[in-house]
Amino acid sequence: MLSQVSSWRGDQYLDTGWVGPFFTLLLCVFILINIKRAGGAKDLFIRRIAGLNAIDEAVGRATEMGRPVLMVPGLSDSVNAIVVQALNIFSYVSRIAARFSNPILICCYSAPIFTVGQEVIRDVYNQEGLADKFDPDSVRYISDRQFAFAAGVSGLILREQAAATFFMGEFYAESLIFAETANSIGAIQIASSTEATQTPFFIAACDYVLIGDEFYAASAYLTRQPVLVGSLVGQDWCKLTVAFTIMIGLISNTVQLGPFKHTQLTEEKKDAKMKPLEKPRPASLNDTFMGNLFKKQSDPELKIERDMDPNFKPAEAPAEGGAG
Amino acid sequence: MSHENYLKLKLGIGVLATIGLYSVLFRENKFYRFFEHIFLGLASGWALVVLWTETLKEKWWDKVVGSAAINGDPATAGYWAYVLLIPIGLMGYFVFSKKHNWMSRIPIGIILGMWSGQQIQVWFNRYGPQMRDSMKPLLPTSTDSFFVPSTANLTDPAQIAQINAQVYPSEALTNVVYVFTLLCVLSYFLFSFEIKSKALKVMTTSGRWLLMIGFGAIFGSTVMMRFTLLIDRMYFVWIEFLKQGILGGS
Amino acid sequence: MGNFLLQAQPSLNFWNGENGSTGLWLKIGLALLAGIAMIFVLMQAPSQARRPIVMFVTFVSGLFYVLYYFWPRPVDRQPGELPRDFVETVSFYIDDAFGIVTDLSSVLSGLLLGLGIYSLLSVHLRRISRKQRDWGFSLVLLVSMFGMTGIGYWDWISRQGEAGIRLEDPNNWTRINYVKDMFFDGVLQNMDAAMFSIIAFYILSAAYRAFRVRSIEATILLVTALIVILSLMGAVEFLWNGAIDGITRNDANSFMNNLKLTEISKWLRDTVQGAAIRGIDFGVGIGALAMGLRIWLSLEKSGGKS
Amino acid sequence: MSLGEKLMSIPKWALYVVLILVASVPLFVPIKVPNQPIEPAIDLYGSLMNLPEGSTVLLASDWTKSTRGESNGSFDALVKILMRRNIKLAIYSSGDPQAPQVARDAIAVLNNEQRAKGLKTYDRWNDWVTVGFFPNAEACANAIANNVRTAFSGRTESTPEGTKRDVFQSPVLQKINKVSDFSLMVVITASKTSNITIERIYGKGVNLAMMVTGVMGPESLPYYSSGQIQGLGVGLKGVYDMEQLMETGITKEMNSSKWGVVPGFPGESNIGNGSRYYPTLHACLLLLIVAVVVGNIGTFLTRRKAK
Repeated sequence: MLSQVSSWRGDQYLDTGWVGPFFTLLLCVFILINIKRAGGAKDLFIRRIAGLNAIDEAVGRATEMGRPVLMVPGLSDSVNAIVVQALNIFSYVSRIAARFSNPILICCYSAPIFTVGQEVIRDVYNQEGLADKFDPDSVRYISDRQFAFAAGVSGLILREQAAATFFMGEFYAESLIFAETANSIGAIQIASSTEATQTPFFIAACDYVLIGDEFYAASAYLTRQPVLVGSLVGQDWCKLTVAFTIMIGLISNTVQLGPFKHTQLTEEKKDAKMKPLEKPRPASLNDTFMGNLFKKQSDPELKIERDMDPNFKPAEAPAEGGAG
Repeated sequence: MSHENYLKLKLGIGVLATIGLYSVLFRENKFYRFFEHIFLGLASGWALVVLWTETLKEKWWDKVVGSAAINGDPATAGYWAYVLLIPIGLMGYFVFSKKHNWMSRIPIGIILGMWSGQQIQVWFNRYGPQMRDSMKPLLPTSTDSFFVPSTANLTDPAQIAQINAQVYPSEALTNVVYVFTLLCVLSYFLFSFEIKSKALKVMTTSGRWLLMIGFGAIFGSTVMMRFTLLIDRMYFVWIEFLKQGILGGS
Repeated sequence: MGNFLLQAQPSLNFWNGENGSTGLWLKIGLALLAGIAMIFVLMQAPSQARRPIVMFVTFVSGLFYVLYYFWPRPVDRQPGELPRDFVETVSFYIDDAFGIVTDLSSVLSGLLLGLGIYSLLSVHLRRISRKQRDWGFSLVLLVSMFGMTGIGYWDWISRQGEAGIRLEDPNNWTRINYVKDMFFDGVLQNMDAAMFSIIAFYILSAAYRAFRVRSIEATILLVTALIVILSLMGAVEFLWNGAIDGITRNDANSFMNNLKLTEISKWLRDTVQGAAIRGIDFGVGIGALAMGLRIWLSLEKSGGKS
Repeated sequence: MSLGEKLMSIPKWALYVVLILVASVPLFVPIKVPNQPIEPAIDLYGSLMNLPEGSTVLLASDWTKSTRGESNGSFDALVKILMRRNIKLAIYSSGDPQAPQVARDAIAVLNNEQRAKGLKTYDRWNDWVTVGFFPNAEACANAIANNVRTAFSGRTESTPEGTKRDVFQSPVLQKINKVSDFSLMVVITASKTSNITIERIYGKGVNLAMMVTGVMGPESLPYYSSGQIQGLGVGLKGVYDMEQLMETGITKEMNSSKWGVVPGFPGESNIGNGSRYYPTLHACLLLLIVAVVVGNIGTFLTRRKAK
């Protein structure tokens, strides 16, 4: 047996397991290369994103009416990139609001989000030289319980009579509660949910909606920061890579299944080894080159002898090592 | 008060709370405001409870101090290093300080860093299989019939397997639509290319339309759940509270 | 270090101490002091050193998962086995550390909750002290918050140890258990359900308002939604399909079968919706990956300065 | 105001009142709705019925009262099948601290039904255990995928003797060393935990199945069609499908080439939330359709007037 498989040959790289890490690495490289490439270049093209052009208009209208701009950076349990991204967009919004000295209200779902929100928004006011105008209570923690949060925010929307509302980030069921409440008082609404399942409701109830990926493109679009624009280009490369990989798969699979005449197999790959079949069977997508490439098989017979730890006492029920 | 009466009272209060929150549908009013604030209060209070009972106690405190042996389970040693999380957490509280607010970025940095690392870890686990599954054969492997012949009246498993393995023209066509949709949608989300070529323009526009089909379908299946929950609420109010609770029916 | 990561083994060492032993408490105390000292040191950090510190922390915490993913994982590892060489030593460490590290972020997030509560207090206490509009409601909020906290902990304490099993049967409940059950199960949970179910109303009004044959997009949305909704109505589905079976006289091979509502909606879901969502997901996933990279390597300038 | 404008501007409260009526009245008149189970549900039922007897199923139960309407039905259907086929069940939750208690209560209700009928009950510790709640779904799924023993280590469950003992001492988990020792892993969820679980546990050698709420359905379907999950029940329709399948089994008419014909449990108490709510759901959906149609007629009329 392969008992002396090198320790460098990690479990996740056995059979076709290497594809995953390799592919991930490739995407990361694409993104980083483009960030590097973007460097100073500021004039890189980004296609128009309707929702974002409406931001200034929305804030402007809020100022005319002298009513606050309300923002919700999604319902993530803790801070993650989605929250950061939402707050990046909101800091752009707050920047405009600050210049018009228009009140803002950011409703946070969890304490970590609240922490980052405070930090980021205060930053914005400082950069604009309006540190004294910043009201710490304009970034609020509402509740970390989904529907208490929903009740609280819709209460705020109605009482504060928000003129413009921004819902961006992770939204779930409550998305429609917010959207319809805001709609009922005639606020301009710009929304986006990374959850495809909620987008239709925003589409139904809001004025402008960023669909899926547009959310991540937003801050690049708004700020034209080379880093962001570069990474956006990189992301496009990644999407194309995915698309091409799929296309290659399409073609190779189509060929291997045998157009107009189904290929019959005489041997199949099982436990990471080719084994002959007693009677031929029609090939399936699991047997094709791509099929195997994207699905690692593990060899149960692969065993490795190691010396035992002298002072190790096994538990009464031996636990499997987590070599998963 | 007997347990039964208690349950009735509980139901009653539940119904009251429900009505209170529903009242916002009519307009924002004091009644709603009252229940809203109770809701927020209870929620935060409960958050403070579970913070210890569900998270910190087991994931942190028990690990710091360990545990003594209780019926059968051996004692576990305490690992003091965990206590270092307190000062790290405390740094977050500097966010309000004018001078040291940068320190709040340290605990946040740790949380964010972990999240980011995980993204790299999970990407392929999530999307690899989906890419694999999207590689559908575009040409039929059999032209015996346009549609998949029904296997309902077949008994021989081998025969059924044969039919299921085949790709019939209708399936091939479906696959073509599938792939077209996928690629159109992907192309719609290309941001950094100025779409000049006619073909790409067509793709992106149809991409947007196909998205709408997808969203329509989502809307449809979501509606089911939302209404179910309302129905369940109504069941609670009418059947559980009124019929079974008050009127004592079954 | 290995001893800390491999917490499974009961043996005592530098990293741990026996439950309740003075040694352990001493170590804990010292660690706490060291931590606080660390804070003071950081407070002195020169402003140009701050960003690098944060960058470093972020990088290291992200690095773990990256290593977990890329570093060769041990093949066929059995408990109690010793690593064969350096590579495996590291991979064993990572393997053992996994369970420990994954908990850290939730503990940290938990420790920050106080900030949220602080925010609540500052908003509502001010309102109460200044007798601003709705100060009464702020009072209600604070009272119910502290009330729930107190009740919650009291109930929890009463359920520690063997008592917990007895109290799983409501007949053994004491007053406090009832009070907690009333406020949590009776009020809070029901409010959750109420707020969740309120969406049904909004869906109706939103659909009524927005689902108009205005543009091509709106129409597409409307039509697909209707088809799926119909397919969810078993009765309609049954009649529709029944009618088709009538036409085909249950001929399983008739092409008409593809016009069955079940088939149409299934086709829509599997083919178009499935593909569309997948398309979105690929984009979003890559977006998240890119964002993750930028944050991990601190390439992101937060605050969106232009 | 012309008819068209009237139709276009029905006040919200009117719609709401009608909805309340429509969602309440049919609850009092039980009707049996004809129905055809869909493929994912059939596959779910099939895989449940083909589990080896006496094996253990791992259930991620991530629902609470707020989605009771749909999830409770799914949960009941699942437990009923496992109970009748005497398959053991280990329940954990990474969705909500309350979930384990909610699950225990739900099983208690089912057991009362059983007792009332004088049938065998589904007993804690011997037939099922609750491992408890794990904050941070990602971490939890990772840990389980990595090593169930360590993931669930130190978790206790109360025994019939009224003591608390390590879950791995129980008949349910005794033989479990790694996640692939479970005959099936089911996720009943109202949230994203389904995706999180798949991302991290798929490919660890355990079959996955899901019973999700209507919302999560579309998101979960790709996983079903890509074969990452064995079976899938979506929303109330899924529940109703399961309840019907329990009554009739997988019949020849359903021509499921994967399972062929699978028996059901005719005559047993298969009625659940599905059968209770499904007729009312019809009424509500109908109302929605009517509202949309009315709105569009209004638009149409006013447009024509404008011309």
